[in-house]
Amino acid sequence: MLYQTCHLADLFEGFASLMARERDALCRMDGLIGDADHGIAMSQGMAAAHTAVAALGDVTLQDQFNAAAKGFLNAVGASSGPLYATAFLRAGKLAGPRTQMPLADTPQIIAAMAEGIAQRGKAVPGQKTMLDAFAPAAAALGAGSLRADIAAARSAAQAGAAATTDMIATIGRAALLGERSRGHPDPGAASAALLITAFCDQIERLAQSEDTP
Amino acid sequence: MLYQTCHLADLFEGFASLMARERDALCRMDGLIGDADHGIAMSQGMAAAHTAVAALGDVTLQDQFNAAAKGFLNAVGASSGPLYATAFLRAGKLAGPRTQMPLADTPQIIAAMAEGIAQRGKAVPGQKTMLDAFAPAAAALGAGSLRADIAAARSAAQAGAAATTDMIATIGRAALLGERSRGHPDPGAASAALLITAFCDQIERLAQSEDTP
Amino acid sequence: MTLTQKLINDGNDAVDEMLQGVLAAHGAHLRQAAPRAIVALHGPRAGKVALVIGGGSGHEPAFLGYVGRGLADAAAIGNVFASPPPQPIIDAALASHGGAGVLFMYGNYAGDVMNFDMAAEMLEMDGIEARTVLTTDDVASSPDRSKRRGVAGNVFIFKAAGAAADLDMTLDEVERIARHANARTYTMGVALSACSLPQTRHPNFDLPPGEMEIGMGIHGEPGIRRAALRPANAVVDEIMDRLLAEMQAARGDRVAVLVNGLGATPLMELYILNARIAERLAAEGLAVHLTLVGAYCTALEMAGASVTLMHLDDTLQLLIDHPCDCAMFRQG
Amino acid sequence: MTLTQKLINDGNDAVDEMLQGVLAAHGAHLRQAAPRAIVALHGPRAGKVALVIGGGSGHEPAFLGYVGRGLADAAAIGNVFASPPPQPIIDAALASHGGAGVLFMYGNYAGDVMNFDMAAEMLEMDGIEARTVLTTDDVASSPDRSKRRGVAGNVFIFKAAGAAADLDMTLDEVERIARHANARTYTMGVALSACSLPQTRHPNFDLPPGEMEIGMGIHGEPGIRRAALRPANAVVDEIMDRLLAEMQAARGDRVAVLVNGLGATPLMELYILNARIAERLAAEGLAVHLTLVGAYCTALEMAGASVTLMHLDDTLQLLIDHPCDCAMFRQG
Ligand SMILES: Nc1ncnc2c1ncn2[C@@H]1O[C@H](COP(=O)(O)OP(=O)(O)O)[C@@H](O)[C@H]1O
Ligand SMILES: Nc1ncnc2c1ncn2[C@@H]1O[C@H](COP(=O)(O)OP(=O)(O)O)[C@@H](O)[C@H]1O
Ligand SMILES: [Mg+2]
Ligand SMILES: [Mg+2]
Ligand SMILES: [Mg+2]
Ligand SMILES: [Mg+2]
Repeated sequence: MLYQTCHLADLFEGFASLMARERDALCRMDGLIGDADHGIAMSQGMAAAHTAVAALGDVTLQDQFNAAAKGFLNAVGASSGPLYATAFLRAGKLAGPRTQMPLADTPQIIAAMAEGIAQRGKAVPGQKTMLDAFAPAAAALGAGSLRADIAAARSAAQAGAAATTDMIATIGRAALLGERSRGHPDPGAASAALLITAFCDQIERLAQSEDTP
Repeated sequence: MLYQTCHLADLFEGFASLMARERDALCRMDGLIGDADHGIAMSQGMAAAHTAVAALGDVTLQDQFNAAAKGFLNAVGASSGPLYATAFLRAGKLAGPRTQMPLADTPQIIAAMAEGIAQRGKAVPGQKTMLDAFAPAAAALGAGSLRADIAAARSAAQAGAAATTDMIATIGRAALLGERSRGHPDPGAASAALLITAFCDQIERLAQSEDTP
Repeated sequence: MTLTQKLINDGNDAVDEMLQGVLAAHGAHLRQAAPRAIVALHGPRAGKVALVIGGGSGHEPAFLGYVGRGLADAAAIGNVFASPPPQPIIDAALASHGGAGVLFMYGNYAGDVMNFDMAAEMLEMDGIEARTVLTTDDVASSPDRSKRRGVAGNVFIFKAAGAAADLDMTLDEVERIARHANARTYTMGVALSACSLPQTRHPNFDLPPGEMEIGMGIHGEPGIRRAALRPANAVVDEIMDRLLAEMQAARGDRVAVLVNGLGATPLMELYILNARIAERLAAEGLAVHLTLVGAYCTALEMAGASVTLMHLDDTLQLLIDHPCDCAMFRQG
Repeated sequence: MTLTQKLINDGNDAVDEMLQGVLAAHGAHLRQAAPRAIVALHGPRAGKVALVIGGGSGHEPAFLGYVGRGLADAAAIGNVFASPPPQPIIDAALASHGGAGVLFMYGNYAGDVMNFDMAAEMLEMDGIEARTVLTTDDVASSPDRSKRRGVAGNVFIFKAAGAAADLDMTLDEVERIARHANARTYTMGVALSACSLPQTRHPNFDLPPGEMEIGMGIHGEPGIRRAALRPANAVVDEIMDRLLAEMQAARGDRVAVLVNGLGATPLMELYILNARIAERLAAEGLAVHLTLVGAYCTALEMAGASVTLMHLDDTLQLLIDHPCDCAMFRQG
């Protein structure tokens, strides 16, 4: 089974509608420790990424990721813009200039994104950021089968996002809150867990359809 | 029985505490058809009038009224300032440069004030103003005894103020509302009715204490 | 009962403390001739008509922010939403007149008329001639121009008269120009929230969420009607339809525009309004000579905005462009 | 759920429509070099360091109101409360650089740092040197100066750097002055209400009536603590105690003061604050060289205020007095 450009295009379409749906909830979350706009950044960013990807003709996976990066970044700015743009650029590098990649390799997209975010944000796990969803998900990979990897990454992302509630932010806008940042989940981790979940769900579906031809 | 400067000083003290008490209710009333400040104007004005009168030494009734006029006007401005200042000046002219006046003549103070207001405001009854309390009270005078006059003036002021609810304002700030001014009492008439009532109550008490020496 | 959140001390001291803060900030522009009379340091001069403006407080930067060289010479300061009494008006006139007469200009409100008229009578006894021009720019307040309220259009109208006085025109000329400026200035506003007097800290009217008051005055006086809050462009269209119908301008005519915030409405919203205003004016073939955007004539912390159009002619354009240097407003 | 009352159209269009309104009003000062890059008509010139500022929208008149001769040459405009992406920053730099280098100045926020840094890297590839000075004036935001947020003090800090650039100083000098100006500028604020993003129209935090947030950031970021709303003088005293302790000035030193409204707080309140600020400064023996009072750096329609002190020396005083002519700010 191969992961093709049509699958990646679908993924971005899904990201866009997911973030539109979660926009207000993410804004409320950001309001508690930040500036209440994370839902707007993510929904605008993913809408732009989706539009950019959908507008492409006959292209490679890397072209798609690059277009998504540029679309997201230019629509959003903010913190999320450079972070997701860099994540997508790294994912594009991993996918490479080809129109399809083995399904079994797709979990590494999560790892590539995690690296991009860590590098752009100069962040490490435990600082109460989106990296606390991406890094555990990346770390959960490589254990066994594709199915196991995907399941492990998904639950690690969700657990990681949940765990941010008890963290004190030490980077980003919320860092200045110190102790007052504790007790609230990080909105960037929450949106990241949603996106990783959607990605894992897609891979799982594709793997299933392979099993049952 | 004579109405003396100590009685007039008491009256202004009473006016001041009455308007302080009614401040917020009068503001709310003014909010519906005006600018929500009538209670503030009346409480500040009467407080200043009281202070000015209380500060006087050995003076005449006219001096007291003149001081009240000046104190009220300078503290307030607004519509109420010139209107009450003129009313007090007219009352002072009536009372004259003497330290006391016959109690039986005191109801004419209401008439003098009504004239002053009508002249300063270029107003006639029926326009939904404080004159709709003062003018009926003044018109009710002269029927018979002091007691009867006072009782008649008081109920005429109260009825007059109540009747403003059904009027359309044709002068002052509320005039621009047209039909929308109907259904709400005029705050200036309401405060006027309270003041006239307090004045009538005082005269009545003094008349009573004359009866029961 | 919830009290409106305000950064004040005792509400009764608000106006005087404000003046103290104004004088502390603007000692290079203003001086206090009397407790409630503020005079331009570089405004009044011998032989010049003195322009004295005034009105209630709570409209800042109106009125004291428009005192300065090239605009008003002095302002009389009232309590919040209350005309000043005659005394500060007299103080302002005495501190600024230069032997060429005094022009009183203020919004057309019953209280202001009574107090300024009393002041004018008293000044007459001192041999000082004080004339009066009322501003009546609020088109929503009455079909009868002479009964209308004066609102944000004050800024343009005062500006024109102040420039005329600064150009050493006679009292007759300044008065004529002031009337002319007023006659060609049109304002209409909408309120999105109430405001609260500092003493009561209680909203001066009820405006349910989702509604706006069209034609609201700058003291919270009810306007023409309540309506559901609509998108900015629809609000502008309603206002512009009315203003343009009143103004009766021909294609190619020039206007000055003031997009005024009532206190709590941020610049972002005012500029969004201006985007549509500019479109509407362009569609009419009208040339925009000057646009002011900001909180120029407020109603405490009321949310909302007004739009003013001044229908320029060569004289008014010259006067509007004439330099002025006030504590809160500069031009040229 | 009650939606915040706003005069806007589609919330997603708010920033672009605002820019349209700004350009319609200020065509004599500003031009649009790219959709989100605004450049001074009379600012940039050959051989002059280009000062490029920027940040999220919703802080108007910051940032675009400070673009003009003598102050910033260009501004990059982000979405509401969101750093602009690299592209408009690059557009602003390319449209304004005069061969003497570019100085980026903006508030110290993670998002802005990432976007401006990306822009600087890309400009470097085009052979354009862009340096960065972050503003960090919000004393309430961290004990560590380098981690602090940049808030209303921007006005003074940008002003000093813009004047240095206008005086044709080199990039090294302008950068040094910008750092110096930042190091001597101290701000602290309080919020009395939340604000709402145009897309959600939902308050970005809960502030129960009767309370205030001390040390609130200009995007509604929580501050130091919640407290009962106190009289203006007590609020000023808490702020001034902190600012004075940070500033460590000697008697006779000079300061510039900015009393800044966060959006919905009217001038009356700001001047009441200034009355007390002036008293406190006088008691410290400090001379007030300049006081600005108004909405200079806002958070949409948030109610509240901040106080900024710039600790002047001869250089900074000269630079603060240097003339500037921006669409929304003039000096000298
Ligand atoms: N340096 C960083 N590294 C990684 N993630 C970060 C960093 N700074 C912020 N974030 C993430 O960004 C999220 C905020 O995104 P968003 O609200 O869109 O931007 P902003 O803070 O500029 O408003 C935070 O919740 C956090 O997860
Ligand atoms: N021309 C007038 N003649 C008589 N009374 C008037 C006139 N104009 C206004 N009033 C009275 O003044 C009252 C308003 O007083 P106040 O609220 O103190 O003044 P303002 O309208 O200036 O705020 C009105 O309710 C009305 O009774
Ligand atoms: Mg955010
Ligand atoms: Mg009133
Ligand atoms: Mg009033
Ligand atoms: Mg943000």
